[in-house]
Amino acid sequence: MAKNRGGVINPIFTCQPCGAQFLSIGVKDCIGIVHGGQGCVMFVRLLISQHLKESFEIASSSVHEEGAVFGALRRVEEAVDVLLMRYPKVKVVPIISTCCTEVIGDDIDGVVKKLNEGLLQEKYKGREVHLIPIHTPSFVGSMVTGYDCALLDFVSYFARKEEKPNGKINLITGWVNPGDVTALKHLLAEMKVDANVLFEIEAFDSPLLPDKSAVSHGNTTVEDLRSTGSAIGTIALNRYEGGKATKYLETEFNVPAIIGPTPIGIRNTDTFLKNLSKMTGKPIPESLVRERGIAIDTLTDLTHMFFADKRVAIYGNPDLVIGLAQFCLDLEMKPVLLLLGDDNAAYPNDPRIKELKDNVDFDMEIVMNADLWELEDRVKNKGLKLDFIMGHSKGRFMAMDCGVPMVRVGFPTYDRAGMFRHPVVGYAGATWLAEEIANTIFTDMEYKKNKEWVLNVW
Amino acid sequence: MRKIAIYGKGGIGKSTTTQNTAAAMAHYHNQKVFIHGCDPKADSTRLILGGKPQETVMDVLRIEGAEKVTIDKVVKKGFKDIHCVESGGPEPGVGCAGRGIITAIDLMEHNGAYTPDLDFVFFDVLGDVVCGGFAMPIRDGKAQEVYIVASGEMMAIYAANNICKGLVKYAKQSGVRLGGVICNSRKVDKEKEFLAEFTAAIGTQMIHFVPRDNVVQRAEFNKKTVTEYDPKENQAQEYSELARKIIENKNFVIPKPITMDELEKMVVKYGIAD
Amino acid sequence: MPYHEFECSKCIPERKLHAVVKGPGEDLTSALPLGYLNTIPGSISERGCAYCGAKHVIGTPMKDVIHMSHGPVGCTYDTWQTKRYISDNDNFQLKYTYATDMKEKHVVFGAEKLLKQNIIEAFKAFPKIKRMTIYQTCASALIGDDINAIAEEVMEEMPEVDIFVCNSPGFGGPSQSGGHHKINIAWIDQKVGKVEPKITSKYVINYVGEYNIQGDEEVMLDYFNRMGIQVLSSFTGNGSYDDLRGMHRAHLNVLECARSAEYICNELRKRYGIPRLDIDGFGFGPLSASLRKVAMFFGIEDRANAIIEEEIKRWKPELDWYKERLKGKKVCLWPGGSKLWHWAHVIHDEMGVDVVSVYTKFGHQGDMEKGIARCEEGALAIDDPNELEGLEAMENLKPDIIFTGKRPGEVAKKIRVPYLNAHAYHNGPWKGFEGWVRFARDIYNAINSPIYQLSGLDISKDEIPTDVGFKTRRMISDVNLSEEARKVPGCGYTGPYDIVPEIQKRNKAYREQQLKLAGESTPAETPVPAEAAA
Amino acid sequence: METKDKIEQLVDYIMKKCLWQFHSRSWDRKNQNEGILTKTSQLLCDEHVELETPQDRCYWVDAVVLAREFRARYPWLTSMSKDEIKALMKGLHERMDYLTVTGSLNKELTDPLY
Repeated sequence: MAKNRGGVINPIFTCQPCGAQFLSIGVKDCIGIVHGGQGCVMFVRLLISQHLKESFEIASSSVHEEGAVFGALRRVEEAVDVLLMRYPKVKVVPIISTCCTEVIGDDIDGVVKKLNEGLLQEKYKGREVHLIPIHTPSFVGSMVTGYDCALLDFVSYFARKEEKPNGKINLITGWVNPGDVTALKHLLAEMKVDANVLFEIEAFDSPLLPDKSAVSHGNTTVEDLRSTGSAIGTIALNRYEGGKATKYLETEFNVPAIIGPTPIGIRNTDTFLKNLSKMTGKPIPESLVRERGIAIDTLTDLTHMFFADKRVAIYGNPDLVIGLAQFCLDLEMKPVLLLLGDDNAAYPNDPRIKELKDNVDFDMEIVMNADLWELEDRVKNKGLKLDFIMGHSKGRFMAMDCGVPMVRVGFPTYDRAGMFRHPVVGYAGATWLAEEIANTIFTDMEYKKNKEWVLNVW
Repeated sequence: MRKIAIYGKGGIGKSTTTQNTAAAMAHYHNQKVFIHGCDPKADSTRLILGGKPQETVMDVLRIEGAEKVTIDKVVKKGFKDIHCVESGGPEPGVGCAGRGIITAIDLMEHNGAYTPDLDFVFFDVLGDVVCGGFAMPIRDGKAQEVYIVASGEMMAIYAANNICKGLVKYAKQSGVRLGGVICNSRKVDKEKEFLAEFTAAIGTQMIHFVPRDNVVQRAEFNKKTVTEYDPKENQAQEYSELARKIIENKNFVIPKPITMDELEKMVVKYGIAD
Repeated sequence: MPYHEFECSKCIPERKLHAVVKGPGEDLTSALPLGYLNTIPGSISERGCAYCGAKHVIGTPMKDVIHMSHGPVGCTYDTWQTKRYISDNDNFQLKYTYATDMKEKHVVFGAEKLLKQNIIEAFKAFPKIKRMTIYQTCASALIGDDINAIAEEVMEEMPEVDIFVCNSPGFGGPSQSGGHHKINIAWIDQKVGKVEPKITSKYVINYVGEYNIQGDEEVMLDYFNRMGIQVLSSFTGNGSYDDLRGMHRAHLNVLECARSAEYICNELRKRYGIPRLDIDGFGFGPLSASLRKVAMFFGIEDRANAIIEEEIKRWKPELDWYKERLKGKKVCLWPGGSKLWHWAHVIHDEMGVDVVSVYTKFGHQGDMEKGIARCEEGALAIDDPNELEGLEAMENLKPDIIFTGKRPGEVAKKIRVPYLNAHAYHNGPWKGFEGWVRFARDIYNAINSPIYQLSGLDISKDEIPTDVGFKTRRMISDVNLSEEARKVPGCGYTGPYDIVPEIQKRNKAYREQQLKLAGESTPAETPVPAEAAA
Repeated sequence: METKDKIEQLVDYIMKKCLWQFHSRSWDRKNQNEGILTKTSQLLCDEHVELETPQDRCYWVDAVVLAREFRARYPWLTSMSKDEIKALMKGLHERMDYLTVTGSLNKELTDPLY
């Protein structure tokens, strides 16, 4: 069902340009230019830096009043020039539109053509520069669709078909954390699979070094992006964060595609590994059997004793929410409310959502185009009982005020330390998630004196 | 496929000219034609469709959502299998009509409406180039040719000159070129001479002089183009001639709009200042 | 002219006029950077937009209001839960944010109907809240929705509600400052004079340009209460919508952040003859002078003196303990606007640190005048610095600490420069006497954190003393202290983690008591004439 | 000490400690300088100070603080005659007008709006 109010009270997502910006920091030697008012960059940088506790660069074309009235493409031209002059390493410059510049109708594709034929020839001859127009009007979709669209724009700009396959698979991670990337790379290494991990942000968990040299940056290079067209296959972990590009590579370059499942939980990780194996012919090694066993061991300690029938509400990015809900069901819990925070028309036809609807044996509500008021209102005014909530930090006050413990997961999670470091994917993610859920519930039991003595023996 | 944008002062007869030319193209020259109406009033295709009311792209988007916009739903076929779509848009004074055009063209491209088998796609654009949205049809990858409809009236020339200013701006970034000025005669004195001098001054051609003929209005009254209404009429031949010239046109330029002073001098010379 | 040219900005020569070094003998007629001009695109400036200046900085601290942004969802999301302005009504204004969630179809066809539906839904969801502010955004401004008309329409249909409309789209001006201006003027035009406030004292002020960061407003309110001065309204931190509609009845406007709120003070002066007195809530000296001046205006200087004496006696030793240990530390003072001049001189005077650089990201030349007038010779003043300039300045100046925002703080971290959050504070409040000691404590803690010693060591090359198990801040800070100074007893700040709840309780009780008393008799509305100084 | 040096000492104090000199518009700055420095001069010379309007009182409170600080910081003031103080304060007023108004590089000072 969809929310029946017209507006939003406490949104789950921000708007499209944020997704494009988050994606762009995963690319090496890339600084995006957001074509719009300065707030569209300033706040998104703040948001991402609060989440990662790191800094990084994204520029603005700084559209002011006269630009909004008379057209502001001149400011894109100037921004590209200033950026290239002052950041000699920069090779990739996505030009990301906003509501403001989409309404006034600034033609960013045209200006890219003009710059390619003009400025780049005249002033930067011999320098490798890629200008990529990315249309992300804020009044369409959400940060999730912005990520997806930008991903397609990047891939379709660079992807080439080379003579023979590069022997790698494309792994499109979707909107994940550095900790997830580490976990995924670990699985790939165990499988001995050579993968092109795309929009790779592992290095955002960066050090503070004595020689002050450390900077956080994305790891996906122009070469990585080019060779996506010559891969032996693409696996996109998330349907809504990379699905478009995956299909594009399939239709345009015949790169076999597997979209999903998001490898959250044991079952989805199993499927992911099987898919990897199928695509590459590599067997699943003994080491992963063992690793899976360790995770299962952990879960076994927790499931029926503590997790059984625990009622949870989950909100956030759609693939994450669905993956978490599936995992919770395997852990014997009841995800009673799922909130998907935008109006993506594809949700109702998502087979995973259909599967949930068809097979869940308790009242489960899935609210599309949801906001956090849908959750708070149900808990405060409509008698919804919850044992805990899973979602990002923007729900913190609601959780506190409702007295419901909350497990931080997703983007952004600025109100807990180091959340970006922990994986939610793979066996490691399953272990961490289960333990985090358990410990959150335990702490709550102790504060509320709710069978706190149970933990005396365990 | 050639994509053509038709601009010109409001009320000059853009829609009439576009539809009559398109009909002539299809009928006499066997071309496959698509008309995309970009006026929020959605009246750019009624002569082709026999006045049938169109469900516009923006109507579908507003009522049912963008994902429900399909070719089947919004593209209608009319006289000589000419494909027609109307962008639609808001009532005057609310919302953003320019954005409506951007969205509609994006949706049509997204849905693959401009199929490769087409010979010509016409964008019939409202009035002057009033904001970025109204320039959407001449962006990079969209229409590469522009024709301006004008007459010997001063305001029409003034508007044409202004449109050229807009074109110069886009010519660099999108590669759009001016194919010529179509004179839709108002029977003012020395109209042909005036337009010939003006078009020469801005570096283009008067591609055709379409004489004034009441049969156009009669056909319109019957919700038809002249070609459909009565192909034997002389006026139908005029449109056929215009269509031929457009098909064979090789004269594409970046116009050189003239200054207000020059324009005024010309106006005085042809005695239409009063 | 002592302009400073950054290496990294040589290719954008216009930047040269935006930075100066205050040289010996230089004054404001020879050393003043350009300011408040359009940003250079692509320079990676830190500036925000006019919408955020209006909504995020000034609008949202109003505590009993539904803050609705008319536009796509991002504007409201991005300006939600990223500030530390608290309130005494359980932080309603921090917890809830509203957007009309404008979509493509609304852009094309207009979103006035959607707006109206939203207003009604929001009031329905929060039946106790009867006040609303609607903020225009880029999208709703460009399509020209008539927000005012819709607000009027709803107010006619729902007479119990009141709605304020702020038309300040993101692109309106070079920075957030454009939005400060717009919302100031909009408020006085639309709302001031519309409510007759309850006057409970002979001495009545508006406390303006104060946003209650970590409880600053409560701290100052407490001082005013103790002097028997009625604070009619706070613009806008912890401020109440209806109180702010009664601003016209104050006798004096006490202005803290002139950058963001001088406009309303100036207009109140012009329209209602209420004088504007600029004050400093930071630092013992400036705060004392400020309290004294406000009191003197009403002829009650003795009341101020009593507070000042008590507070200084209590807190001065603790401040001095830090001063002894902060002496000569180099500070880059890189805030957004007013803290540039609120802090520039007084951290030098009272904490002994040297301000080696000031900057302002959205300030005007007038703010730079104040900052440059107040800081010491040799300081580098930068208008709207960009990322590379900030880095270059830090490399050259080698500061011991930086006061700036979250993200520039992350940049500083990587080059081992500790940062304090100048906008949101680390462990505030920093206003008031005790607050000032808390600020000194936070500076001291940051500079002397053992982590910055550890972060400088390269275990592959450097000698590492293997017999040291730990270092305390004191072990680090006292190394260079004189024997004499070391003997002075004390250990820095002794107050609790959070001082605000107590003050909040006191302020609430005071207000209730005053309102009760005022129910019995109405005091004169004009203050008694002050006596001339002896 | 030269009068000029004395003025510079007073200017230095005002620059570092006072916010009233930096209102945003030229006319406002002139009024502030005039209102506060005139009253300061009157206070330093033990003359009658006008306190008729709220604005007067507002100038006066800044003047009181200024006069006190001047007396406390600059002992040479006490050895000056009233006429000398008046001349000194006139010089200070001119210097302040120059620094904050006529010689100021601030381009917003003449903006017709607040």
